[in-house]
Amino acid sequence: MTPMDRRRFFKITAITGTTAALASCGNPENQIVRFIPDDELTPGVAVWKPSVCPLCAAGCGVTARVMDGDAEVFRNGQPGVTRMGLVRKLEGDPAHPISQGRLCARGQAAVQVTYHPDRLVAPQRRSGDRGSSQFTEISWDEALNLLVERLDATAAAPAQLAFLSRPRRGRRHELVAEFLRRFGAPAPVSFEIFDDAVLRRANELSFGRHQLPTFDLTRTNYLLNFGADLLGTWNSPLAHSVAYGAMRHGRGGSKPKVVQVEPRMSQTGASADEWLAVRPGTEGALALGLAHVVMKAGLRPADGGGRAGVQVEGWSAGLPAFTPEAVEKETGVSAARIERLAREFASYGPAVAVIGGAPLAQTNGLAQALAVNALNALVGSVGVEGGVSFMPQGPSPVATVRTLRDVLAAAPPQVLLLDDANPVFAAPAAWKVRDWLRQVPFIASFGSFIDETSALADLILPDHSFLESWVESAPESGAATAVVTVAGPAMRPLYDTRSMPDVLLDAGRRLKTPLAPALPWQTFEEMLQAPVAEPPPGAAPPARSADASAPTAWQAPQLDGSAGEYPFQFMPYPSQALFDGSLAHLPWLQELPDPLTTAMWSSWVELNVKTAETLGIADGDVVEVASAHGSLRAPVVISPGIGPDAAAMPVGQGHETFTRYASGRGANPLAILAPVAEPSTGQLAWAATRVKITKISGADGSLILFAGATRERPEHARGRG
Amino acid sequence: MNRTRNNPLADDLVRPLLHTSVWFYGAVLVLASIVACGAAAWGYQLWYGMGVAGVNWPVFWGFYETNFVFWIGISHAGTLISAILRLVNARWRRPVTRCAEVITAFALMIGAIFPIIHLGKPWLFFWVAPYPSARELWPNFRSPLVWDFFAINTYLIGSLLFLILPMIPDFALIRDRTTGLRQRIYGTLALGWQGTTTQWHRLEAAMQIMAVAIIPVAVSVHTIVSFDFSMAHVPMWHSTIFGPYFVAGAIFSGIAALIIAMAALRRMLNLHAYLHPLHFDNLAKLLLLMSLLWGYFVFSERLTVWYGNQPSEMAVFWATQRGAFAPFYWTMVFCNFIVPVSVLSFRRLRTLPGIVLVSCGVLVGMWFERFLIIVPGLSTKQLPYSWGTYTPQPPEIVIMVATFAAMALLYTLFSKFVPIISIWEMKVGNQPHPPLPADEAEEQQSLWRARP
Amino acid sequence: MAHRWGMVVDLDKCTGCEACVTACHAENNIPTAGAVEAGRGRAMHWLRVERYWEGDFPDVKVKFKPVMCQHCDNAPCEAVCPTYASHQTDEGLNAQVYNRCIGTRYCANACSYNVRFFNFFNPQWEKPLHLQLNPDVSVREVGVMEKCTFCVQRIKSGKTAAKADGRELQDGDIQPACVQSCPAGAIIFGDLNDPESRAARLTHSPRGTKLLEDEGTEPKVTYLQRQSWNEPDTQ
Amino acid sequence: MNAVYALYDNPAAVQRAVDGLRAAGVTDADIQVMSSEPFEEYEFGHKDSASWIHWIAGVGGIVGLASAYFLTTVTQQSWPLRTSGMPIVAPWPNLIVMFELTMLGAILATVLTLFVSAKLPRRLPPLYDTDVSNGYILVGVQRPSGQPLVDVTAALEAVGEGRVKQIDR
Repeated sequence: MTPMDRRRFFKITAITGTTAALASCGNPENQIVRFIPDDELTPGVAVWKPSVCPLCAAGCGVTARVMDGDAEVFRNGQPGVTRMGLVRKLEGDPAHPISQGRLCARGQAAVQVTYHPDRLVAPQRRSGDRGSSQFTEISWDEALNLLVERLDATAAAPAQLAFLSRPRRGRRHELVAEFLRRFGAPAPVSFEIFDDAVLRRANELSFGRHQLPTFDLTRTNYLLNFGADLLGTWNSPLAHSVAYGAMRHGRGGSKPKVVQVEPRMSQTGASADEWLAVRPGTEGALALGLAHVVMKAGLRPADGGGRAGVQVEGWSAGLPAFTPEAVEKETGVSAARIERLAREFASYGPAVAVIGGAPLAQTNGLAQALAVNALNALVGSVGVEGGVSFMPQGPSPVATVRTLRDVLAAAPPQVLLLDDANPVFAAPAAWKVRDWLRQVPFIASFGSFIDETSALADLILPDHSFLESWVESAPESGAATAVVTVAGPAMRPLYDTRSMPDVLLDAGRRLKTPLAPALPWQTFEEMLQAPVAEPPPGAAPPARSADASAPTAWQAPQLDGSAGEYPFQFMPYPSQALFDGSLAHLPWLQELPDPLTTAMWSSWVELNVKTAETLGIADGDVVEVASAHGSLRAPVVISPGIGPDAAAMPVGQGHETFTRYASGRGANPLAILAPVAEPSTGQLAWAATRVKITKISGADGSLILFAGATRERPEHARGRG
Repeated sequence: MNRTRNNPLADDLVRPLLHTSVWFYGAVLVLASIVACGAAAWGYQLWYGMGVAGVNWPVFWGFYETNFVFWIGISHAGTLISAILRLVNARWRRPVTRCAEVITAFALMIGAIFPIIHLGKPWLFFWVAPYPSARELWPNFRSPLVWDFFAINTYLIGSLLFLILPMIPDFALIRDRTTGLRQRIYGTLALGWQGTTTQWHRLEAAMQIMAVAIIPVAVSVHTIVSFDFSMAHVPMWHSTIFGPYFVAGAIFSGIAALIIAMAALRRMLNLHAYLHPLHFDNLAKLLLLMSLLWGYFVFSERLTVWYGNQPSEMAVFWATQRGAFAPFYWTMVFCNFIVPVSVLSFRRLRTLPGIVLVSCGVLVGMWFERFLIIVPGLSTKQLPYSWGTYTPQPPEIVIMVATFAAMALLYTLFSKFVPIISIWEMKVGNQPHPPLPADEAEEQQSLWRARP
Repeated sequence: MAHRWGMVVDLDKCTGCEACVTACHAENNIPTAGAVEAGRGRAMHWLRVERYWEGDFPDVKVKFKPVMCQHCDNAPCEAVCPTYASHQTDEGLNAQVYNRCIGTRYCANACSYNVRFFNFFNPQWEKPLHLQLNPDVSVREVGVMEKCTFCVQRIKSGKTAAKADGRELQDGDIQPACVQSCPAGAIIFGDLNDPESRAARLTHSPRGTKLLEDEGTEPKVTYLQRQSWNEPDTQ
Repeated sequence: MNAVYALYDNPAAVQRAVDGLRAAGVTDADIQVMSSEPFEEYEFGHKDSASWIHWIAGVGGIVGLASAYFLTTVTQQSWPLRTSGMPIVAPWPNLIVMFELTMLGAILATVLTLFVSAKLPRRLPPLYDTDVSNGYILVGVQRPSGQPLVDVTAALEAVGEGRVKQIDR
């Protein structure tokens, strides 16, 4: 045998090294375990399984098309491949009273939540600094131990445990509330930027229902809409759209009319028969002006007004301060038009007035809502066909919740549990949510993705996706009957994830001092399968007396920032595709052209044509939008559908950390909002900020329009120049 | 005496084949490396996909098609002009024909590559050809691209034969004047040519027939290239004038290319004795004629569009007239009409440098013309929502530059291996006329006098 | 009698919500281009909702118009294809045969509606997004054109299902993804050769127009124009 | 001794030599004149000018036309696919292909006829002299039918100019 010299030794090791490398870069199936198929499926044959869309509060029932396929999975700490039933597509459930076989763009894209390449596949423990997004994969045992350890440590001072989530109804939240109650912790904290707390409050005052209204659009003949993006993003858009389609059939020869009152044309405004630009925050004044005309002309039905009407001072006197001329001054809508609209509204019933979105996000939001409610009551549109009504509610009442704004004012808790809420992104920077969270010693998140808020977490316990777990919904509006939807998993989990309710139940059992009394269910599934009591049939709302704290007079909106320094009213709006930003991680929605601007993958500021001309701004130019609380940069889209003293911007982009598709893209308009609130509810008045606009540079390519370089060049098409 | 009369001519014209200067190697090296860059750019595109080019929705055609039309247009320099001159027996054609025909052959080859480069799946380009395949599917003869295939191939085959056939006697001449390897190679190329009277007659008869055949083919080729556009419902493409407009434009750019090539050859190969200012002057007059014709076509095209005032067409019209494409449009008008007409109309300005300069301008202008036909129409089609723009990307630019280098390279190599002026045709041109019989001479004289 | 598939879009009902656009992506495995490529004009939407502004602020109106392949009888895209990748089927569909396509992109130029899209690169689904792919629809490779098929896979499976049940195909049995998802029910699909089908009846509606009718392409998609609201007679 | 030829540098002398050979009884078919350029102006240059080449080109064109007609109609009918509402056999577009193939047929037939009738390509025959390329005109007779070679040589030498050579092979 030849003696092995140094050189030879290196040569051999190099060869073995190469061989090893080659062997490991072949088919991945060679290195990872192939699990035994765990579903009984006929290859190539689709099975339809029910589920519920979790992306907004509308609670649409969906069906998932499940077909077999090979999936790379991660189970029990081990990657592998298995043949399993996979959800291929989501469609509306034809039997579901809200979705009625249809599904909106966002709902259809929900399937990408499950298959997102950046989804967390196992529990994570923070390994870097807070906010550095550095996490290490750990096992569930380890993760649960960590959680229970912390919970045990807090058991002595149970008030130091907080749970932050979106304000959703249903048994999942009931379970959370129960867990907290039995642990001794305060009620869950809820946060949603586009929450309609103001409207619920107004409805409680006007009609005795702390609830969002349902509109009988199918049978209405005249829809007067104050700012609500009914067909796009507000309340139950899919149900509204289905009803809108039916309404547009035209019954008995007459065609129903849709009038939209808003300062910036929304998708709903684009579909309206008549679109009225109004000064932001004066929608309620217009409503009162209409009421004035109705009453003066004697068009008011005998019992019109009633309880809701009493909310407005001077109601019985015919609202003398709201003559069309006075309202014209306030709103910018001509007196003649007010007269006409009032007559139409009173004559072509059933008519319904709707308020939602930006008009409520003013400091005078409650007064505005009360005025519109009163208008409905005036023409007798409450609880009738073609009018406004309230969906009977199931037995699970809305858990008492605390608002994030209130909690932020207090000292941070010792332990914070985080589920499906991203206030670091979605709250104004002036709230300093991030600083507050940094003071929380232990944060555990149940999120499937690392977003701005869960980047601050110490522990992430990834939940199943909705398709992999038991889901339910109990929407508060959208149909005439009560709807409670429960569905089992449409597919088996791909990864080492666990359902949040089950984790809570499990943690409850593991506590040193068990919950007293203990939660009665072993699993969430068990809870859901427990019988649900029938909602009371057509129960009349409990008549509550008017709240003394309610405003009784019209108030002008208070805007943050002086009109001199900040000439433009800033109007963020939920984007058609990305909603409040929680869907910015879904590539289908990122590439969905915005209906009015055709923009994809971008942020933009909408400016009026004349305003842009005055400021010397062309389409695509980059501007700085500055409020008294911060500034951002974004390209401009010049639009004829916005008033000259307003600047609108879609919410959704501007994520710092939110998967590969959303991170570092565009700007977040919520960050520069003033921390002003509607006083009676504490809800953020997100439409009450003034800004100034400065041109920074020409187009930098950050505005991506699907309509190519389309600037419609009318001068080219119209004549011989 | 024949021997003393013609041998210096043959010596002059064969000399470039026998003596190689350093400049030749340098030029070949530089040009070949540019061509290699182009090939690499194409390889890059093949690897990653058509997306590395600038084409997009809705401007699906861009630089590649522009260059395709441009080069096919250049190809009309040669065979068409040379065939016309042959048929009318213009005496001054003799030194010009071969350099012109070479342009045709190479420009066609280069031009024909572009439809392949521009394909999404270039490796399947042969699906355009009719051949019995396992798919049992034949090409769609209703497609202008299939017409292109037939037209370009017919023209290419015809032009190559038209170029090669008269080279055979010259190969024979070189065979007889060289030794060794050269003799063997040219001997093979000469195909055993002896120069018998039968061979001369057959050759001349064949050339005559081919000249007759190649003219309609040349006209049809560029007409069919124009059909690529005029068959589609794209604003300002769907036009009946495109056929003659394209043919005129092709001849226009072809003559300009020929002038440039001839001037280059004259200088590099010292052919001052063969390419006279007279040749340039004659070609310049032709160029002037084509410039006027081109102006006439552009005017007709624009006038009818403007008068028709169709919104979609007007969008393209204004985009070129005063919109984003206006700078190119006015450059084109300047180079193709204003400069040629104002320079070439005056004998004093019609100098050799002047003519060459004008020709260079015409090439630039005609390139823009093709670009302006293709891109603005696509970027502003009928539905304004789908309007778009086009910006060329590096691969497209590199490939375009490489084709110009390829043309220069092929031309350099050709003039290195083949006499760029047909020796035997020059000899024929130098033949002394035997005295005519008295009555014939009288007849000729009276014919001349009869002319006004 | 052979089927002749057609579509009717009621612009009075279309709200521009784009549910159809996502439905089309999900059903037909349309790749996502990504921000960079979308910015270069490579985004693919077989179905798009065109938006046109009319008038100036404050008297401004918007018109939405969903535009998909119009499946023209005299489709300009078909004849120009050298390889028959684009041709008319017996049921009146403007078919695109992906594996016959060599990528001349001529059809896309010839199409007056710009509804044809080209695969500039090999489509990519970052794992495991590929699991969402519809197994009934092929994924197109680099260099080929693609476009709306009227969900031909659904037409096929609808016919197969009817045959398996031993019954005649009923109006409404077959719904392309966009039709099925449209919340307002603005899109109607059916057999134009069946005079009783909703699509056939609506095609002859007085509100019906064809897109770019004067191009002579004879589209099989009919648009029902929006009606303006008139004050009703109140007697 | 197989062939004899003479090289002249003057076409007038060639004309005299050819006339002399004819006078000596050599048939036109046996007289070979080779030059590095055609001489249209002299009688000897018109030798063998008659040819069928134009007709053959015409036939080639007709063959091209017919094959294009069959190619288009047969292939379009073999798998009938409708496009753009056009008929299955679309006459107008087919005319274009027919035209191109007609021309191609004519061109190819012409070139083929040229090669066949000019006996190209072939090895260079022994009756040749490289001085032809230097401008000399060769007049030669190879294996004359019926005439002794001596007479031929005499006829060539009778011209007075030129160099007469013989080839033995």
